[in-house]
Amino acid sequence: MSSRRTVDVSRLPDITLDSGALFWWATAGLIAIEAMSFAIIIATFIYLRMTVTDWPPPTLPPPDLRWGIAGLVVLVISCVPIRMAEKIAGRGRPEEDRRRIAALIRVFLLIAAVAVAIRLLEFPGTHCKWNNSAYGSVIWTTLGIHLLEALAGFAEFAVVAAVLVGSHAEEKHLLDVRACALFWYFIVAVWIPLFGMIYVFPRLS
Amino acid sequence: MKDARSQRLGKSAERRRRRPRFSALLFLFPVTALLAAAACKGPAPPGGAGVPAAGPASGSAGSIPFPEPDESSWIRPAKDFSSSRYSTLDQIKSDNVANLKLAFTFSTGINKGHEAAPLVVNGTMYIVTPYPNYLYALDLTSPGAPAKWTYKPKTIPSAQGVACCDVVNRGAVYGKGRIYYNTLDDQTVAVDAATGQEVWRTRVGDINHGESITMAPLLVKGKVLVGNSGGEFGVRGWLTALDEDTGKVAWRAWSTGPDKDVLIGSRFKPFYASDRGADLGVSSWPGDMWKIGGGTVWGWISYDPQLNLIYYGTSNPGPWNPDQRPGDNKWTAAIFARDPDDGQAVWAYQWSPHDLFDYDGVNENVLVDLPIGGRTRKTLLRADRDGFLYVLDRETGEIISATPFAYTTTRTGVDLKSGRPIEVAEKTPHVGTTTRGICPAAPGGKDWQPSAFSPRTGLLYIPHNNLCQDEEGVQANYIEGTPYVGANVKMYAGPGGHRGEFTAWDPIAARPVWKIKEKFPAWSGALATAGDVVFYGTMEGWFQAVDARSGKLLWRFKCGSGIIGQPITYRGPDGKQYVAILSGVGGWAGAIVANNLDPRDGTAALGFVNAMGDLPTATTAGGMLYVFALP
Amino acid sequence: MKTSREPVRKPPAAPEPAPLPAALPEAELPAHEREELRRAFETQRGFFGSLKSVDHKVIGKRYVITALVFFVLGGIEAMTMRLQLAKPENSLLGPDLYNQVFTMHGTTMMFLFAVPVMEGLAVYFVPLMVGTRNVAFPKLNAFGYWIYVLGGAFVYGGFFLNRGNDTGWFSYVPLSGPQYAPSHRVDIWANMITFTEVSALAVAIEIIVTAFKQRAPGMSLNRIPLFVWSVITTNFMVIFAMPAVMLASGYLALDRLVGTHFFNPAEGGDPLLYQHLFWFFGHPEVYIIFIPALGMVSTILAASTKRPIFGYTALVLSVVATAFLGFGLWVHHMFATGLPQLGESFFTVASMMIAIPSGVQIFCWIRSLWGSRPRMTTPFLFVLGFFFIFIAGGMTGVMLASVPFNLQVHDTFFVVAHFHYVLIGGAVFPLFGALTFWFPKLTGRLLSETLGRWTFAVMFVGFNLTFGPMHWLGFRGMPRRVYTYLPEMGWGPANLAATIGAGMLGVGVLLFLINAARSLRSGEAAGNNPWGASTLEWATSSPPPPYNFERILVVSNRDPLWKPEEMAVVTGMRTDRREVLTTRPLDAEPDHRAVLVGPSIWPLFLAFALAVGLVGSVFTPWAILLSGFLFLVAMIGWYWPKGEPSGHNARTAS
Amino acid sequence: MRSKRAGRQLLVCAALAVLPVGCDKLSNSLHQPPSATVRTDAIAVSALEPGARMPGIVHKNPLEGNPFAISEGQRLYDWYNCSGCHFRGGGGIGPPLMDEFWIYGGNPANIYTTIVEGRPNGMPAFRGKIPDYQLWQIVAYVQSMRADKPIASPPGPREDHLQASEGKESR
Amino acid sequence: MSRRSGLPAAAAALLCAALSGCRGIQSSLDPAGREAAKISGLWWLFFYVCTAVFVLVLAFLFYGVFRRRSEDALGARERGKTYVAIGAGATAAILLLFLVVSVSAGREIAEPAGPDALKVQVIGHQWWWEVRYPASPANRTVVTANEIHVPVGRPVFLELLSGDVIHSFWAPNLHGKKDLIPGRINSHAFTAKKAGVFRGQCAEFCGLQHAHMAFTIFAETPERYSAWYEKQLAPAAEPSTPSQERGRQVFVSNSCVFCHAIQGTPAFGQVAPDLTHVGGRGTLAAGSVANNPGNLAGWIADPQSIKPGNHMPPMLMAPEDLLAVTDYLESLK
Repeated sequence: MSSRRTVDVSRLPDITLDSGALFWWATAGLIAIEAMSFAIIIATFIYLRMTVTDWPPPTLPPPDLRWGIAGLVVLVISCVPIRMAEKIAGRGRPEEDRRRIAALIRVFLLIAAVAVAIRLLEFPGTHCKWNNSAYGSVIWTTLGIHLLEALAGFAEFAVVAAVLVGSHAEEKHLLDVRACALFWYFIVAVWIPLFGMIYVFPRLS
Repeated sequence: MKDARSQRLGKSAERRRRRPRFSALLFLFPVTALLAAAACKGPAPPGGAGVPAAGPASGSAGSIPFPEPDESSWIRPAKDFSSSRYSTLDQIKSDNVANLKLAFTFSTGINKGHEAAPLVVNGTMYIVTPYPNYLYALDLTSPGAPAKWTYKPKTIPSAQGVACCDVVNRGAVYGKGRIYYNTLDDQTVAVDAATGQEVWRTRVGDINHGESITMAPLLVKGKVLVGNSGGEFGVRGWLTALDEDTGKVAWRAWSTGPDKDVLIGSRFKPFYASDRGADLGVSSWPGDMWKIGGGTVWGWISYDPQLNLIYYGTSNPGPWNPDQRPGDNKWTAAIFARDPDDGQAVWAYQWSPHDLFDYDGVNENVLVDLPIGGRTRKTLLRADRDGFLYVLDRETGEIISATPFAYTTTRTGVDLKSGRPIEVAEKTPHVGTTTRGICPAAPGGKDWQPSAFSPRTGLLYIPHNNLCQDEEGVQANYIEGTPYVGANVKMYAGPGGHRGEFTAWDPIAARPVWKIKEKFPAWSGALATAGDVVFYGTMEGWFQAVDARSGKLLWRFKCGSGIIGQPITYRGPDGKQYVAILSGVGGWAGAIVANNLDPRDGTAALGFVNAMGDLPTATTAGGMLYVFALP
Repeated sequence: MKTSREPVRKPPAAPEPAPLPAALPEAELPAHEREELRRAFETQRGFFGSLKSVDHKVIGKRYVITALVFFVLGGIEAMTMRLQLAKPENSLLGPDLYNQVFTMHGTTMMFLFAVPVMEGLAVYFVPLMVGTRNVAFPKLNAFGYWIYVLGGAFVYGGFFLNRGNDTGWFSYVPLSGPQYAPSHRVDIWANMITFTEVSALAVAIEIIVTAFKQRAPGMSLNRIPLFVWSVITTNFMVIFAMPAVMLASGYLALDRLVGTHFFNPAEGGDPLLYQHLFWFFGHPEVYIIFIPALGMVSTILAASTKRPIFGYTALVLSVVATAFLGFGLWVHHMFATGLPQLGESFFTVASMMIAIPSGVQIFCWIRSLWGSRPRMTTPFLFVLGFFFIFIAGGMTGVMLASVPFNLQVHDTFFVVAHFHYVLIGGAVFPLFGALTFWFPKLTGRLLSETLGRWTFAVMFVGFNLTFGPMHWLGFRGMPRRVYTYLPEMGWGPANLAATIGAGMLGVGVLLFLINAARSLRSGEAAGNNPWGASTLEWATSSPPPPYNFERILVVSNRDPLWKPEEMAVVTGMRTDRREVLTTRPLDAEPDHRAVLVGPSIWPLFLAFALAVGLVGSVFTPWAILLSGFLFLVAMIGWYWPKGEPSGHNARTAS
Repeated sequence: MRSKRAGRQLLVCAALAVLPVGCDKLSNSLHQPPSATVRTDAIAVSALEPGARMPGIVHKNPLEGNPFAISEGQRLYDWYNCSGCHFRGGGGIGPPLMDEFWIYGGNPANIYTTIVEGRPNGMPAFRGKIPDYQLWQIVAYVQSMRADKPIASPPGPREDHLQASEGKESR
Repeated sequence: MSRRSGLPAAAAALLCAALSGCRGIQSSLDPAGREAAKISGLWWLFFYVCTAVFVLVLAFLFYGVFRRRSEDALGARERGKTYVAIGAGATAAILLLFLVVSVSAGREIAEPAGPDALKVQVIGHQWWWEVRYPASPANRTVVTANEIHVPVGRPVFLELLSGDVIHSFWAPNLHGKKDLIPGRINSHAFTAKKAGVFRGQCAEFCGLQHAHMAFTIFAETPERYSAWYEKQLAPAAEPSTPSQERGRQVFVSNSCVFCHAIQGTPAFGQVAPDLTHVGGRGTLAAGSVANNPGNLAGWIADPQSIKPGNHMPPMLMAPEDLLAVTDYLESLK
């Protein structure tokens, strides 16, 4: 009777590093919200574009490709150390791996800092300002919001790296690495359509 | 659904709906761009001076029908009735102009824009200054040309408040021993040329209506022809003939209103059907708006003594915002051919019916006889604000050709059958939206700055602009005596990034022969001489001479202030050829300097400030006469 | 069990299914472990301790109470408006104040009452209903509440300083744009939107993860209580709808504060873009409010009839279908803007189609009631009221989907009547039913049935008297949002009736509050399960202990408390730390034992950091920098390792 | 025109009618009541003051900084065609209003006086045509232009006006 | 259960109103136009069908709740499914009916107005309506405010624009509403079927005085309409009495001309209603008060007390000037 009426869970682990983790779900939820936000930004862009004849406005050249492409490439490259760190973290051995992971994250932080710096150059590369026209508004807002996202991802990793270097590193921080990596992939992935929207689309018309 | 919808919608609604279909426009763009590119190609290597093109750049391809033979004087700003600004003096030639030296100077003491041409008669030079419109007489027979006398008219300072674009004056005219000119506060004065005594003075307008006068009068058959300014103030434009001896009004031809006001009678035979009909000056306006409809006459007048016709243009309709004045808005932005004796109109043509962009029709009409189609035709050359160079038959008003000489996106051409411009609907400004990339901008492909024609080269030398603008239509409110515009404008440089050009145009082949790019709008007049040298000034202050055939820069002199005046040449009492120019930046283009405007507001000075933000670093204000001669 | 049709005055003292511990003695812990568990989950004492609370019950209760405070404020605003409109050319409020008041009413009811109260109940009851100890992210939960309170305080602070938004809860541009809405009224409002939406999004993640990952073992997807289903659906809608309004209000704030041109037609923007974004949120918002109420109706019906709701699968599917369709009909708020006809027809179809899932639900409920002889308790009366009002509102809703008809009644009092029928009938009546129903769980005490019945009767009559005549007013040409009208229009009597009705509605709410206050002081003790309901929240004491359940329960059917003999319990959970059992999303098989975070002040600090940015950016863009700095500090504090053991080096449970 | 002049005369007569002091000059020209001899509350147009400085009366704009007044002022600035000469503060026919150089003084009282009385070199006199509260609203707007901020990004309502492309290049 | 209230009560009130013949000049249930009639027909169909459904559903509900016999659990479930399916099917059928009638009505009222339609431009301002009748030649353009005259039987094609914020044009007796959106030009077409005077009102919240932004539509016989149109084309009447003469003088020399226009005088202001024929209008201040000398004088002297927040400033005038101006303006029929 008693055995039928109890379920013993004491043998279950108290952490998981895969998609079963609560934190993974939270990150996924956050990504869903962000994805929706970017979808609406893209919708805004398309809507505004449909209401005018000239895009960009007739006197403006399209945004400079130079820094745009550079930014895109650096962002994609930044995924490499993250992917490596994430793989190592997946082994679930905080003590052995934490320094290696932290080192990889430092490499990433460097690359990401370059990406952010390039983003700052992308703003003047639009040849307009946010208050010139709706075109400028939507381009600057998109660049800006994505920059904020990237800074958030950057800060997350900085905190994680700091924790990993410190003595409190635990298995759950490996989960943080994986969840932060997921978020960063999203940031990079979402930039691809946004890049097309900002840089390629005006050149098509 | 399909059919009905478009029918149901008004014209403008249709435009709105078509907007997303930008593909049509995209098609249009390359076409105009190509055209413009084709027009621009060839001429100017980066150095600024052009190279002669392959075509016939010389020979007597045209002739000035009514030259002014006396080269020791320069009695009206345009030199002759044909408005050629061509002198047969040839001491200064393309091979010796490099030696040109300063002969004497004279300060006017005024810091506003000096647009006037000096006059030279009987060894005396006369200079009209901007407001307060002093008249100086300089004795050319004495060394250094000291002032003989100064005439200071009594004027109302408040008139400065109704001058849209700086308090300029474009010059005087000489006749019968008197100098006639206009003051900003709507007076025409006749001053004894010898003594400087006022002969008569007539008030022809009222500043409280927003009227001012900036134009140079023309003396034709004993009548002083005067027109008003104030197209930006809801003024009703007119041309008035005053008796040269008494200053009494002989006739006044309004530009809008019923035919009896416009002096349209039985002799009126316009070439195009849309210009025929009774009282078009009323019926092409909503309600009473013709009474505040603009059409002022602030530009140049030409005269054909054979046909006994004067030619002059009328300004933009008021307000700029076209939504507020549906209809053709006759007779604004038009040209009239009138009999100077009674003012009766003989023909008229509207360059810009229902003008959309402040394309005043006041530019100079250069009367030239041109061999076209195997016969010599009496033509009228007009480099208009819309950026097109029109060749008109000056007997009938028929358009022979119309070709863009400046970069233009607003019009694709002129329908020679109906005489109406073919406008680009997407560039029409409307209330509540911003229309971008309007080229040429409001000051036009060419504003007032007069061109010169040389019969030796057969070329028309056009100082002009390369400006585009963005415009947002706003509801204009009419309050008597205040501006009436209804547009937020910001101008900027057209393709190439330079704001001015100096073009030598072959009117028969309808193409440019050479072009010189200028950093700032070429806002000064041009002068052509038989020495095959062409003079003009720049807004930085360079007074320069270029080769009439090649456009090669031969000589230049840096004056104290930017030049927006009109150069003249004359044979001095010593028999030498002199060239004179007033420097002193200002005018609409130079208002940022003359009025100390704030470049942070691009809409200032009707949007010109946006394009001229760097002018204050290039020049400063101050009026000064410079006269040059060979050593 | 009573068999007579006579209405029951009180719920039975000893409900039909026996209290759980009696039936399942294994569910109890040894006393010392219980004490350990209590210590692990307890909210710290004192004022500071209460600020640090991460207990979903504490936070849920705070949500509900705060939302009810806003409800009362919004109600006072509503009655002020009704007084102003009671007679033609009344001079109680000037146009400026009236515009602020009606804007505050709409804003309060939509953003500060309806959504938060539903979220609050979800935060309180979802963990209980799925049988877990706390929500998945307790700190995020606390943060969500704080940011909501700060947002509400911000906008009301503005209102009391004459900075209440006066451009309507929809705040259409250009009226709310920089040119026509000077001063910071709209800025405050626009940033308040961000506050509340951040809060709602935080809760959404919270609830979804809790409901998907922390269900009691055995509670597979097809055993989830209907209320939880409706809340899950709602929160998915939140995730997809709220970003639209955040961006709409964000663009508006940018247009106003830094001069962008999203909505300025003069510069290539378009005012209609705002409407599209706003209604892409605004219409789903109605369902976000209304779908949890459907769950409440099902819950109350089941408890009142003592039998499972008919058509569980159909109900779940209709709720999900409603959520999907809810995103496809925002344009029916914009029929008068002159959009292409074909598009309009599409939205007509979508708007009408939404009646089908609603119909299915109503038929399922009627079928559930068919011959069930339910007990006529107050919650059940509210559900009956819901049927009456909501069906009427649904009918007018179907009419509004028709483009031609919509063109006539859009933006008139007919629409005011319609959506109050839908929202008050569809959400507030079930909410009051649910508050009555769950009051014993929240407080341990029962509400007075007598007063409850009076509450219902007064509210029902008052409601219909208020909003019934408004249909007529709409037809007779009375537009919305007018602060007065001419006597010649003949709208006086109907408006007077509506005002009297509004007064009654107010009295009804007052009665409820009196009832609650009385009951808190001297109400009858409720016991674990006063209604004899079947869901897990009734398996624990009223009010529940900080850890909710002594042992996590294992369920094997949809109505576990009605078949306690089939229930099992989980053993092997540690009691010395905040441990919850996570299960797999589909079949709810145990997955791992996650450790939750404990009380923390950082959520409040983070909310404060964000508030500095949102409030300050109204006045200076530099506030964003300051806020960014505080945000960083908060994040570091938030994530700072506490040395709580986890992973392999932690001790395994006995 | 004639009607306008007549109207002005009418206005002047009306103004005289309310100033009895001006009318019976003959009867009482030797003795002036002290209060009527020196006006200290009039707005000084010059910064130069002969003799030692008098403690001046500070004229403040009652509506200074009031956002509603500024936005109303902006509307009136357009409706009454101030923008026709001064544009959005950069000037044109009239002098700029957004810089720190003021020909006739830049404090609110001076601006008020300039609008009411006009200035000789072109500023029309709006005397008797604009009610006082609107004058102060316009002054409030003019004052707000003068903030030492770049015109590109001031907060508040006036940003809604035309923003043209900065680009000089065209395709 | 209370039967005193709810939708049936509202509907009953509606029925009474409709049957008792108390006609509304701003009522969608007293259609005077082709489009409004179609919509009102639609409403009555909706009303009857929905009332039937409502009664039926509630009857089922209450029967189910209150009936004595207890349902046996087995077998009933299957039947229950059938009931629900039937119910859903019936719902879908009714919706389909609604959809068909609604879309077809929508298409009918959206039919193009045709080339012979009378074109009228309506421009919304805070808080009044500018009405223009564009014409060719341009000088046959008529400009008026807050009043629209239309001939009965001829389709009217409206071009709707806004000068500031979003407004909505709504004359319920003739047609539903259509928004006036800055930066867009919307179109709206209706045909008056009956002569009469109808009131309309702004239906989109547009700021402080949204409540006082009404207009009047005069549906007239074609002859009367033409007569009105020709009269509007004429410039303002010349003053015929010394008082009116003085009134005009005061008007043109005061700041009235800053905003208002009177054709035939030097008043060309374009930011406020054209007053050329103001004396012939029924109301003042966009339907706020009746047009009579008392109200007009009050409006000129203190417009803010009649319509607080509107853009007309109070005019400081001597009493006799005020009377003269009133006299003059009232003479502008």
